[in-house]
Amino acid sequence: MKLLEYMARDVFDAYEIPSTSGAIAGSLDELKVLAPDQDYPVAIKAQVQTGGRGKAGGIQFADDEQEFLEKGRKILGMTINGFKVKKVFINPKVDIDREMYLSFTLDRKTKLPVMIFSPEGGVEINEIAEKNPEKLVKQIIPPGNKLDDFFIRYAMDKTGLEPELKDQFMVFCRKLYNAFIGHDCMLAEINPLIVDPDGKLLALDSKVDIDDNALYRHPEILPFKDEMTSDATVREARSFNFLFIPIKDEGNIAIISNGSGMIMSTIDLISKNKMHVTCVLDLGGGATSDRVKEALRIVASRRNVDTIFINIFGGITRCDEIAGGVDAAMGNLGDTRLLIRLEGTNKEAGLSLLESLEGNIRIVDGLDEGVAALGEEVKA
Amino acid sequence: MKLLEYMARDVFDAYEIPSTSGAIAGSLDELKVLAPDQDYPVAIKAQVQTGGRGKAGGIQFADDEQEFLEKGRKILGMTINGFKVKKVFINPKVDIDREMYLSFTLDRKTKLPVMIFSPEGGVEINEIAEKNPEKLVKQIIPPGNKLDDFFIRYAMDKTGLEPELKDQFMVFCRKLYNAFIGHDCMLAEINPLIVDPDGKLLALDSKVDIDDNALYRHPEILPFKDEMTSDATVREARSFNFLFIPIKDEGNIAIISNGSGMIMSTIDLISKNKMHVTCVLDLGGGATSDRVKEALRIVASRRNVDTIFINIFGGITRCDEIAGGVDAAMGNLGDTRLLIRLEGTNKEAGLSLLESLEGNIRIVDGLDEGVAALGEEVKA
Amino acid sequence: MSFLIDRDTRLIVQGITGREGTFHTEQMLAYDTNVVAGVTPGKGGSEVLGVPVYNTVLEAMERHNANTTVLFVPPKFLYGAAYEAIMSGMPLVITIAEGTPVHDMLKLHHLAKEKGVTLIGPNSFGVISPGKAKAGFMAHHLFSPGNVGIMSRSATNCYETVFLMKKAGFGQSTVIGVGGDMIPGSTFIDLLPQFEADEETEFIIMIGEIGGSEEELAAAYIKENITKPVIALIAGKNAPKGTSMGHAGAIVSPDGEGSAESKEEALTAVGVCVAESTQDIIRILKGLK
Amino acid sequence: MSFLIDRDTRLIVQGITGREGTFHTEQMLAYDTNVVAGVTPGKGGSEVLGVPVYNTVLEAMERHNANTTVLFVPPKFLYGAAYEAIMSGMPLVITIAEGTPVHDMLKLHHLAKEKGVTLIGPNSFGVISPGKAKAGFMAHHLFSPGNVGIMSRSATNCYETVFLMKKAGFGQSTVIGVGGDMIPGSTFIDLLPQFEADEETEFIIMIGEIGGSEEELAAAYIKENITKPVIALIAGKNAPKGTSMGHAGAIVSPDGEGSAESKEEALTAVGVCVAESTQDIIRILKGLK
Repeated sequence: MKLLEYMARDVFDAYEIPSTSGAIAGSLDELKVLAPDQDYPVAIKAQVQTGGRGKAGGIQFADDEQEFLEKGRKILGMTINGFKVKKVFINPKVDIDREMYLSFTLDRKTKLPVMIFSPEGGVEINEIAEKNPEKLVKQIIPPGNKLDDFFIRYAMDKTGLEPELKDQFMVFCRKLYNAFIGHDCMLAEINPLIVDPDGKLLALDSKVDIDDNALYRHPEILPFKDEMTSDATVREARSFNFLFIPIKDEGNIAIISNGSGMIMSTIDLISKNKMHVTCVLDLGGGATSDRVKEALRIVASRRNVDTIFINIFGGITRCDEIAGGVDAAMGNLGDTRLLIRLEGTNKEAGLSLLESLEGNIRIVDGLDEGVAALGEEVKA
Repeated sequence: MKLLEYMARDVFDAYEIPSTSGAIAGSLDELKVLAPDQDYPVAIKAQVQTGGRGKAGGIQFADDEQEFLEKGRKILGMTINGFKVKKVFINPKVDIDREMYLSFTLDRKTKLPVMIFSPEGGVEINEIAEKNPEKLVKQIIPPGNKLDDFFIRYAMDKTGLEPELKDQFMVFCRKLYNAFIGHDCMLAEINPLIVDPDGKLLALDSKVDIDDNALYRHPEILPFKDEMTSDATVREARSFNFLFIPIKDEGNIAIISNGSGMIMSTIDLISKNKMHVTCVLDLGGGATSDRVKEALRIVASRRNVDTIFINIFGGITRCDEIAGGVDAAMGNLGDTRLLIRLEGTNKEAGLSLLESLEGNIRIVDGLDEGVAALGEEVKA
Repeated sequence: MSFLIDRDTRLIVQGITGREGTFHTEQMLAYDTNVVAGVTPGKGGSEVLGVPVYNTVLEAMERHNANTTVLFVPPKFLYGAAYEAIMSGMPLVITIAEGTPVHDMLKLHHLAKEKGVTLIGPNSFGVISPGKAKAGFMAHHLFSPGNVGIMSRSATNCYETVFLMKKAGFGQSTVIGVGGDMIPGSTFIDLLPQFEADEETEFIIMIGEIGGSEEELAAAYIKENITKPVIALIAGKNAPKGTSMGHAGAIVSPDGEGSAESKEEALTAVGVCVAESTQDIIRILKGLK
Repeated sequence: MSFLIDRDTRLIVQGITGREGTFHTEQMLAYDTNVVAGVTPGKGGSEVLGVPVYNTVLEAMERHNANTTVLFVPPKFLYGAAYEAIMSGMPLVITIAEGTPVHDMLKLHHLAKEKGVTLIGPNSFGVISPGKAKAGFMAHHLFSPGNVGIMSRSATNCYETVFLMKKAGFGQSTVIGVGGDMIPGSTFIDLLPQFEADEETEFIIMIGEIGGSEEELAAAYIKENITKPVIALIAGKNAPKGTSMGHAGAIVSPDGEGSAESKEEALTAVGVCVAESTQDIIRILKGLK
């Protein structure tokens, strides 16, 4: 779960990572309340789960109340990379002597945390890597409860960090690592990590991505999970414990299946046959007919969907429960076309129920056969 | 360094290990000051660095002031296994429902800590092992910062500890392990670990042996090092950074050498030739003539010593410095016989100085030759 | 003799007293797996389906000479249970739970390696040696004995494959659910040497998917060390970038790392037969035979 | 080629800026050892005897492709310096200091094993391959090239032995100071396989002493795995029980564990030639030749 900057800032605060303090506003009214108390100039920053907000005009500065309200309102009306700006974060404008980059993330190849540091930051890390590779250090960190000092010393020496910044940076690094480990982060990034005119290090922007599976360990963040999910269908599916994934806007086919691997294989096979999947829903294991009914309703109501391919390879999931769910849902699916493949536990019972149903429904035996039939239906 | 019980108790207190509280007295006057304030009955316990004080009468109980002073004085006059009792530890007498045994020590074979537990304690651990092996568990603990609960659970189940004691024991165990690790212990033992009539666990006796090399990490204990060394020669040698080791009372030969292995080999060779070494002194590396002079003085003044075998294989140590030390000491050695073998750095300079000296001194070339000469001298 | 589990496996079930643990213990017993004990802290002394339960892995190992453990515990207890098994010296630890925190697996992956323990899963159906023993929750009736070794990041793709294999008359030697997580206990390269050495395995099927670089690492390893024919399937060729496809590990990073193209290219380059679909695996198998 | 250090050793010296570090670096350079860098945190950027100094082992390794480190640091800094070397991936770590806390070595011993690092010492003179390279403080003029491998818990007994060997015309392939501590980084059984495999070593001398059970473990290993003749010396046969003889590890416990008798018995039983003294080692060597 990617946190918004102001939420990431709360995490940083918990680890005493120095950063600017700020206020949050979600409406013009809230801006008006805040306006008189600001110590101008201030920065107004769009809170969106995407990069590049600076270039898109999502960060602006205000010298007085009037400018504050004007620009604040403007940013609150923006959509950046498809994400609507619902909140702005208001920070004192900080003088910057220079910008650096620091992050901890996970290296999948070694299965270890990696520290990435460059004394030249402010731009995307890829840009630094291209322009100034000698100013970039990626250091793999063995698993443990603390970041050993020598890794930090190495990173500082390697990139030629000024001696007068070393002590401060050492502390900064340890704290960010503590946040990375302590808050189950997939990414904890500070960019830019600035040096102010007094030589003080400060986190000016903070990106934190927390492992969804570990959110239970961070109850203060858990409630934001739905707020951070912009797609309403995903939210609704989640409330039933389904995983809904939008695939492509151009497609008209939806897949309902019971397992991630099977879903990917099904998309691959359909795509290979030059058709387009627009979305998929994973039932997980052991879905009951009630839940299958809800899954069908959710998928059928999704924009663009005119065909649903139900591909079930039942282990824990029982084919008769699937069929029961289809039966219960049939009345409310409009003219949505159903293509159903059942295999595994209680296949026969499921099939005989399905065969008794009337409507826009076709039963197929086997995955390859299902995709072939899908081709006929879609082209028909 | 083996701590006295009351010092071990201070270590336990630092880890919040439940035990009885007590006072210390080192003289009849101190006993008199304490007597009126005691909550009788009390236990008076001899503080000595040796086991078996109970059997020797070193633990007695007093029901009133008079008995307290009588028995206290008596114990303060005791010598137990050669250790003079200089202090007594006064504790409230505790009612005992049963006695258990718990310790952490080091297993040299696996190079890991080992937890030893028996729900039947109060006697020496060897006795438990013999009589009730099924009631004794020795569990190797991997290195780490905490003792994992499952090791404790295993020990409890294995020995059939009563369920009602389990929670308390778990906490007790963790604390003793923390003390073992945190205080660099070679041994941390509670015997008996008692259950009182209220079902409460209490450390009634505490044995703690701290790694000499780690004493610098425990500055509160360091000052007791000399007090805990009963042999005055050892203390004096230590003040010069020499290691003095008493070997046998019956011998008359002392060895001065520069290294532990060489000293052991020399003792072995002398013993094999049916002579007896009474004590040894290890100069360490790089001794100067001043220090050699002191070493000779210390060893010559030791009881029983009539012959000193100086066996030097010089690497960092220079033979001329050794010879210089002998020269300086010669006047004060009385009729002590000196046998000197020099090898290594500056051998020639050392030998030529030695050859110029007069007195009870013989120069030999080689270790075997030295021991042969020693035989001649001693028998002569 | 199969190399991970077999008739001489002496299995313990951690979490045996839970609903899932009990249900699948029954299934494993029905498959003639030698389940010697269960472990649930606090439930020591009880019995489940006639299997004795202990408070600790140490006691279960000591009393029953157990050599394998399977963990039916919720993801939030997986770390503790696997940690206990590894530190107790259990040589093979099979984990099932879906939804284990990444940082927990990060620690366990390296701990197991350091202690010389084989850790399988999580987010896996377990391990099965068809006709001999199973440790996990896989639909065992789909599997049949044979000479094909399978390791799979996906349960459903593996089911589909063994289902089609059965129809076509192929069976399996050992099937391992590597699991769909970002950091599995054992990856393809950890298991390839054992399939290569296994006398019962003549062909190796590797069911991979997008995300990470395990397939690329496997390709490099296969080139140098594997003589048996390898067939690979990479699922997720048409998944959108930057979106997890359900398996926590099945995600192509926004910069393209972990893409199906990269994996298929690496595998093809070292002579692995890359299948386009589960059905295609069967076609290739028939060709090799 | 010698198996621990040799002409292709690229050595770094941790603590090179200290008095001992500088002195012995000079000695090692004089012995033509390839000292490529030094490490002292906070002294990075300086030079000692023309050898560049860095703040971290990582940087020294990266810049100079170093493959061995020797630590001339006081015992209270040994843990930190060895920990850094091991975690930085240095394959061979040689420690010297006398007086290292036991609990520090307890952690390092296992850490090194888990990370696949060879840790030698502490309380050791280091390692020397006579005529090729030395890493440590041993009086190198006593040693001479030859076909006898030595590992020793004692520096002085080793000096005496090589001194007598030289007189008798014997030289050494590799000499390792195992060290006199209670918990060494590497014990006899950790090093025996390497002496057995080493082409330059024809005879093995093991200089042990009272305390612990390394000699007994070595005996068991020798019985199964070692084909080369082994000569052993156990010092401390007449040391009093319960008293440390100077080396922290040289202590027979009050119940008799670690006695010379037990060790000599175990070694004799597996065909090791047990010498009565350093001079006796030479006698046995002559007999074997």
